[in-house]
Amino acid sequence: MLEITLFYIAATIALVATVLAMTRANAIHALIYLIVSLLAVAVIFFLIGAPFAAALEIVIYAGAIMVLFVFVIMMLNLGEEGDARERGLLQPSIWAGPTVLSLLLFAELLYMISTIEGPVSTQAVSAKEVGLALFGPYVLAVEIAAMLLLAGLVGSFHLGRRYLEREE
Amino acid sequence: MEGLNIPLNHILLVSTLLFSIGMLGLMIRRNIIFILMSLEVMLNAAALAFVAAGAHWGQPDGQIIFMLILTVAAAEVAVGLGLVLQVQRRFKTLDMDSANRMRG
Amino acid sequence: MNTGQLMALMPILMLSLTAVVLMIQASIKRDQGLAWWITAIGFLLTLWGAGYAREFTQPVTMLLMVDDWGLFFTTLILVASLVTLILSKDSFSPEGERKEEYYLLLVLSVLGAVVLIQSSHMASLLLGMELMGVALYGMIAFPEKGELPLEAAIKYLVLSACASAMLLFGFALIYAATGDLSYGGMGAKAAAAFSQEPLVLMAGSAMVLAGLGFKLSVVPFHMWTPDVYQGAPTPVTGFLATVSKGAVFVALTRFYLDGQLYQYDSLIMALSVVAMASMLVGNWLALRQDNIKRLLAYSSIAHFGYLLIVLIALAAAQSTMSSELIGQAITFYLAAYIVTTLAAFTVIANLAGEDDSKSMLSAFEGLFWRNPVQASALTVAMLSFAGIPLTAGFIGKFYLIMLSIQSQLWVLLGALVLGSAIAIYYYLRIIFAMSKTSGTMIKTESRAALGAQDIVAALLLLLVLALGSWPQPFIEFAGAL
Amino acid sequence: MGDMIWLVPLIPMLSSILLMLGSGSLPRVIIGLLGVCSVGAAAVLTLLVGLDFLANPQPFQMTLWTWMQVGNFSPGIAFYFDGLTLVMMSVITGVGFLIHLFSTEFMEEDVSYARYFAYLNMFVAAMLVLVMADNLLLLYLGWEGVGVCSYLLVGFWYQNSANGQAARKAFVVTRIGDTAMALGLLLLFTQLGTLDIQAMMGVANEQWQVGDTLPLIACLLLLGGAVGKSAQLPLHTWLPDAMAGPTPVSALIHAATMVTAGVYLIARTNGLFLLAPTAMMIVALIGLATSLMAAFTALMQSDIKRILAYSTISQIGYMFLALGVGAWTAGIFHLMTHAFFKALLFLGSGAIIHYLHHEHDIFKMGGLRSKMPVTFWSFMIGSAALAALPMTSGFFSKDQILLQAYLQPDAGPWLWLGGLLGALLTAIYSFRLVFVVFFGEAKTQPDGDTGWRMALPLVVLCGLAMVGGYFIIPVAEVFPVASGEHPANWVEYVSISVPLMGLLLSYLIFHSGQLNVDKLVNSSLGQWLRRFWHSGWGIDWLYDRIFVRPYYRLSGIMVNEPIDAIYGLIVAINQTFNHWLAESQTGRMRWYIASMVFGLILVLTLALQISAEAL
Amino acid sequence: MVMVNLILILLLGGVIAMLSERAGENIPRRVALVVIMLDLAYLLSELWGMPSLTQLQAPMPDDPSTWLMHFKAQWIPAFGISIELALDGISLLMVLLTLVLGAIAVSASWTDIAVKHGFFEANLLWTLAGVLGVFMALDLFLFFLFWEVMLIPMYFMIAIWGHENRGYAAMKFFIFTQASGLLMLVATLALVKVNHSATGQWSFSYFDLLNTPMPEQTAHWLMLGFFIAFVVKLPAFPFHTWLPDAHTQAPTAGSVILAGILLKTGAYGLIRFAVPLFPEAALDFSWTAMALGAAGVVYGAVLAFSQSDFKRLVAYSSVSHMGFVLLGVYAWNELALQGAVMQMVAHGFSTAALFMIAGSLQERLHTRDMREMGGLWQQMPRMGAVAMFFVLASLGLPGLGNFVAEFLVLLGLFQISPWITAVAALGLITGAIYSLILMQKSFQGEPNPKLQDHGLVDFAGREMLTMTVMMVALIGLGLYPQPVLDMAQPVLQSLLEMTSVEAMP
Repeated sequence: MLEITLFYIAATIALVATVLAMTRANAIHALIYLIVSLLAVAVIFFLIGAPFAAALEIVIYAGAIMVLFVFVIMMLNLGEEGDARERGLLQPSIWAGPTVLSLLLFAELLYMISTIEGPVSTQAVSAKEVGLALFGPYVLAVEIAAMLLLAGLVGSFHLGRRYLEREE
Repeated sequence: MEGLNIPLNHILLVSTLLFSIGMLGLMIRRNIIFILMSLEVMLNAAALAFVAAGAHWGQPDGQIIFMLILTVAAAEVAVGLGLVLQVQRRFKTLDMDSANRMRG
Repeated sequence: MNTGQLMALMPILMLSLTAVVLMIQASIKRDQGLAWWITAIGFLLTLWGAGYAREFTQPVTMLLMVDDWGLFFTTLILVASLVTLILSKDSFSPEGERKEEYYLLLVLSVLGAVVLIQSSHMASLLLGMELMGVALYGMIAFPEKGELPLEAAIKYLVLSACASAMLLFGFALIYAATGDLSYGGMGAKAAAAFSQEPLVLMAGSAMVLAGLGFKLSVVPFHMWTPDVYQGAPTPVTGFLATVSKGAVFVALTRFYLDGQLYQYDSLIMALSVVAMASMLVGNWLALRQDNIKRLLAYSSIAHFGYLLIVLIALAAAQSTMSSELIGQAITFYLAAYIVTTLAAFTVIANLAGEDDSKSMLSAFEGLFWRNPVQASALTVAMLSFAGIPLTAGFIGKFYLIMLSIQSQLWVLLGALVLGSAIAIYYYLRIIFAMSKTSGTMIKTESRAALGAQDIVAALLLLLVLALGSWPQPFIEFAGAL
Repeated sequence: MGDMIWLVPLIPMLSSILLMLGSGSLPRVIIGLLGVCSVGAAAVLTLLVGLDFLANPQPFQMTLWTWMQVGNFSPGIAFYFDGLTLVMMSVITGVGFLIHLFSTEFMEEDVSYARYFAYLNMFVAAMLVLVMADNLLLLYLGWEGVGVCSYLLVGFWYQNSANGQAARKAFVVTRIGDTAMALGLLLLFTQLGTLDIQAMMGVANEQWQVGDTLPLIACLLLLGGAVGKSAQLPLHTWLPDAMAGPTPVSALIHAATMVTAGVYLIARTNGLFLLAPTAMMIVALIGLATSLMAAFTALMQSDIKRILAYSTISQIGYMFLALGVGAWTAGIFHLMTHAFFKALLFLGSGAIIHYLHHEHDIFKMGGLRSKMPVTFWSFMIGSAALAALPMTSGFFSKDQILLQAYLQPDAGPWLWLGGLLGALLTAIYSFRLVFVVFFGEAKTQPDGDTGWRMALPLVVLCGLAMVGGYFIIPVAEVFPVASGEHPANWVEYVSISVPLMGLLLSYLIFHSGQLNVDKLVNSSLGQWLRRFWHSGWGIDWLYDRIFVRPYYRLSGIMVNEPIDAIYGLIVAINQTFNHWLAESQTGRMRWYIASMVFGLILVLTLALQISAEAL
Repeated sequence: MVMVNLILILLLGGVIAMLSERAGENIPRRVALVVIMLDLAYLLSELWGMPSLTQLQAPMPDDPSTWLMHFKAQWIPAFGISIELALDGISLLMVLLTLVLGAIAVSASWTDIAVKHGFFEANLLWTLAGVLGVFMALDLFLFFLFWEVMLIPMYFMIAIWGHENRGYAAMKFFIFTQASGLLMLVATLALVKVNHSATGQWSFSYFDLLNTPMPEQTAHWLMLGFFIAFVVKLPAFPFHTWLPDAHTQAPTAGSVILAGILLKTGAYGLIRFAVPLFPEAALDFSWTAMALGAAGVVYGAVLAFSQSDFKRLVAYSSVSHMGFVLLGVYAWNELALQGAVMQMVAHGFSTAALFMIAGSLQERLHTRDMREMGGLWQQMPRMGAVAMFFVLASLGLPGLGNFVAEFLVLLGLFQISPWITAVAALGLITGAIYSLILMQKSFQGEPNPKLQDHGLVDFAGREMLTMTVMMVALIGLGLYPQPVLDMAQPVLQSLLEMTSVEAMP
């Protein structure tokens, strides 16, 4: 029961934090809410027997990726007037239509998902199993993922370098 | 960890909600940073669904995909933030609505 | 993993090797001329690898499926990449000192495409697509000057990531419903589980279709296409139009076939609507477009609409004979489309370069009298797009019509005919512009000797004509795949 | 000699071609010689063949080659020669020769001398083909050929667009009739399987009963052609306008030969018309109505050629009346005599016009009697014959027509009465012309009288107009035997006296002025009638409103292609879609994303819907 | 091989003509003329040894060996597509017409091409090659190929060397014919598919596809696909609107080829394919087709009358004349078919000549607007006389070819429907109206003072020679059409027999 209760709490936190993140005017505030949301999701991972995933979520997602955002926001040095502008943009005329679309999407997905039954597994999938699979059948995926990271690296290097060079 | 019986569809519900919120953020925000954040939310929602499904079937595959999603997210964000810097430098704004030189 | 499997992976290995060599070269001494040659040799080696791997066709782990069909497209894509490479040589002049990175990205993108083509598992599909995509972002945004490439890149990145999220969520739903991530396993389990959870499966498949549909730029996921086509440097546009789209379509076909999605009426319905909308909307959009790159973007929307007919026909087809036709149809149409598009972009890249104003139709006026080779190539490309006999595009259309008739897809056939009829107008506009004699004023402009790009254009022109007028060998070849 | 008949049309034809080819280079003398002699040669040949035939009156047929052979349709380029042919050929070549001769002087100063003779020769050739044709298709060839020549000659002075207008009117109006005739040909071939006139009439007699519908329709269609060409109601309106051509042309084509082709056609196909009594009756009625209408109109005209034109219409009306009542011989007889005296009158008027500086208005002439004696006597004799004064050629032919009309079983006396009225009017208007032009005070000075090339034809025609009535035309074999009945003597007396009465009236009104009709004329009814008759009973006006203007208006509306507007609409629809869709490409990312989400929802809905049904 | 050579000579000739421009601007047209003459001579020399044409064996539609010539080579065996060419009386007639008019077309544009002479003549020759292919191809795929491909050089001819509004005209022409061609492609493939289902064999051969059994409904739809493609090209009302624009804007040679030859491919297609492939459906459809034909006859004539552009008027007259062809084909009896074939030949000459005259006028006056003309006869009597001749031919004067054609059509049609015949016969009247107004406005009437000091040059040797050829041809056709009729007769006979046997059950 505890797990279930925890799940609902975590889920609520994740949702609320995400909504807040999406609606903030200040990027840093939003980022912090987002991190909260990611941590809550990590809790859910832990609850459904994926502790390894939970750890990665915290370390890489909430840690590394979000920090990347923080760096960039700091580099751009967005000021208060930027926040005011952002606030001004969140008018109902802007979000009404998209909200309807999102709700429709959600409703449809909900309707479809509702046909799924059954609980998640009672057996936790350990890090070892994941590791075995990762370097067993998925070994090629790891290799390609490396290439993917290389592409991201080269791309961001090329783009960022120019930015830095010009700044000087 | 005995007696875990969170219904799968509840987790999926959460992930769907997250996905929809991310989508919504994508549609309403003009600031490129927020747009990238929204994308992260959506990817994260998908990741949650994968891990849940993996847990449902008791397979590690869900978590592996989760890791791949992490990679993808990292790569995308890296390039994306690189672009953000360029956008700021050349357009002097982060408002994506102003980036509409091409149309028609 | 045994040696055979390793041999089967030869194209991927070669590409990876090229990427590594490029990196090492860049870290030792930056020299873009050398980098170009390394890339070119790498591509050629990969071409050899693709041929070599034909001896070892087999599934490699559960992620990749190396078969003749995939290897054929690998070859095709490498040819397209080589053309892109040749076109890129003289582009991006301000970036000259940093072009090694561009070549590296190109190699990585091709690698992604190859993985995509050979993928038989959601993970490899995801990775292939993302690898191709992420490298492409960098390539699109590569030029340092001008705002258009940057705008194109950011649009492509955001929208593409959004599409990836949709795709991933779809995969997740399918996984939740079936518990298997490989296409084959998923199909088999879905068939077994059909009575239980078809809705989730449908939702997942629909989202996957949406995600892949984005990459193929079918309506209503098409809006990015013209902007990105226009903004990207022309060689990259050509790459995007051929390699990216071709690879994604092949992946879609595998997913669709192995996952046995063709048995679900609702998906067919969705596909049909998308196909019809693409055929009509694409052609309508192109109708009065004056920027030739945008025009080709719209035209590509229509073409992938046509091509979707094949997948729909597959569902309706009952006899074995027709499935053979379907394989040929995809192969032929995609090959024809890729070759034709390459021909078109070769000419555009040569003439317009990265100057956006030069890709306006008015810049092409009188081209016949200035540069007959390029003008002929573009003309033949346009005729091929329009599906005029003796060009490759006609045989492609021939297949599509044959399939529609066979599967009695009258509505789609009607849309195909209507769309093709509309399309004639804008393809002809280009030809007409090129044949304007008022452009002869520029005749005095001294014409450079036959350049490499002229030769490429001429070769592609001949290829389009050869495929169109003597298709028998290729049909036999495609039939054997 | 009979073997030579194919030369008769060929000689003028060759001459015509020669003239056309050499139009720029031949000297005038040669042109004149070629033009006249070719027709002269044709006339001589006709004479020779005719003498042969009279000696041995055996009709014969001669095929030059098969024109075309499709299935059982095999009309030949073939000639048929019998008495009727001979009469027609004689008139055409004889009168034609005289008129050619006349023309050499009349047209002497025209720049397009060669073109004139080329057309005129071609006309003679075509007309000969018309009358010699063995089958209806070849006849149709000649029929259209003369129509074209008429068109060319009416519009000969092409630089005046009024002439062009008249020429086109002539062609188009007759073409309406021709089209009916063509349909008749189609019907006849479809029903009877041949267009050979003799064979066709034979088959028709076997296949059809008297009074059947099919022969009626066929005859009416042929009649359509005939009324068109012969300027009968309701297709007569072209003839007065056709006077725009050179006067000898009017004499030859629009008086002596071409306009009587309709009469010839009906006479030639008498075997068909006999099968359709209703058609015969219609022919008679049309003839009578036309003759009266034209006579009244002629009375009111002041243009000398128009008077003669209406008189021609009127006289052909008589011929139709004759045909309609079965007086075949009388009809053809009148055709011949009419050719003589009307050609005479036209040539005479041509002489007047020629020497009066192209003056056409009779009220501007006057007192020409002494200045142009040859012309005066020509006119006297011609008018006498036209009015059918006793002993002139016209008397014999018209008298026969009236008598036979009286004998028509259904409505004989009425037809006769109508004919009498026409005769009266004819006498009045023809002598009105003579009195006004030649008597009274001189208003214009002519340049002189005719030269020999003009005088000779006039003199010869005078003679023919006088003695033509004594000719016996060899057509007994061609037509069914007449009943031989004779009406009561009083009928004959009345018929003879009426023209004389007309002469008297004319004298009293137009010369002596003893009978003053001013009061009558100036009454409102009189004025109205005057205008009404002057305008040719308003028929031209009516046609203008019913056909010509609507056609112009129609073409005015159509000029911008209503059909193309439909295609234009299709284009516009596509452009609208293009516009809308291009608007949707706003370049804004949020909008693009919304579109993708919408697409996702769409796809999901489609997937959901059918799956839900399947559940 | 003879037939392949015929096409190859023209194709290669085109290349030579294009390259020969380097030797001088006036070389290409000579080359073109020589090439066409060579082609013609080659064909005639090959025919020399054949049995006399007038005693042609009736070719069985479904047995190629009875045809005059037959050639078959594998091309795309995967779909049973082969390079199959065959020649019978009608095709031979059309081939001869094509080559003769081709030579005339070269002459027609002898002087009015200002730029790119070589490419012009090349396009002209390639168009002719395509047309020959259309007339000889008996593999439906090959037929479609020629059908479409011949349009491209034609498109260039209009788009590059046309008059002021050439872009629009060329586009319209191309889109109309291509879009309708797509329907034919669909119908062809469907027919092949039906045949494949029945026999298990892929084949595009005409001889195999004849007598393909299919449900009535299917036949109707497929027939319609062919029908529309052909009547657009013909063109029949209401698909004709591309024609006035294309003809008006094309250079003279283009107009000559368009009107003289290209339109005939539509008629040929109807006779060769649309009806024999689907006899019953065609029979059911014949009333609609004939109604369209009759409507076209009258509509074209009315529209022609309302034009003030010389070429446009002639173009609309083509619409009217081609209405007769449509009537003739769908009356489908020997008389009407012979009439249709005659009309194809005769109209080829008469209209080509009128377009040549229009071209000469444009060259001299720099306008086609008849309101700017008038009284031209005075200065150019020879041209006037020639124009008169062809105008008379066009209004169907007996003794000239067009009359024979129209009369035969009407005669055949009358047996089918007197009422439609009556409507079509209206065309004789309206034809006279527009033809004569053409003469009136241009050559007759008051001379336009503006043209007095233009120094207009009358027709000279080359032009008169060309015109004489056509005049002689028309007179010949008018007075002795038998050779043409005899050439077509056996073919039509066997077509009629075949379709009537078909119609029996």
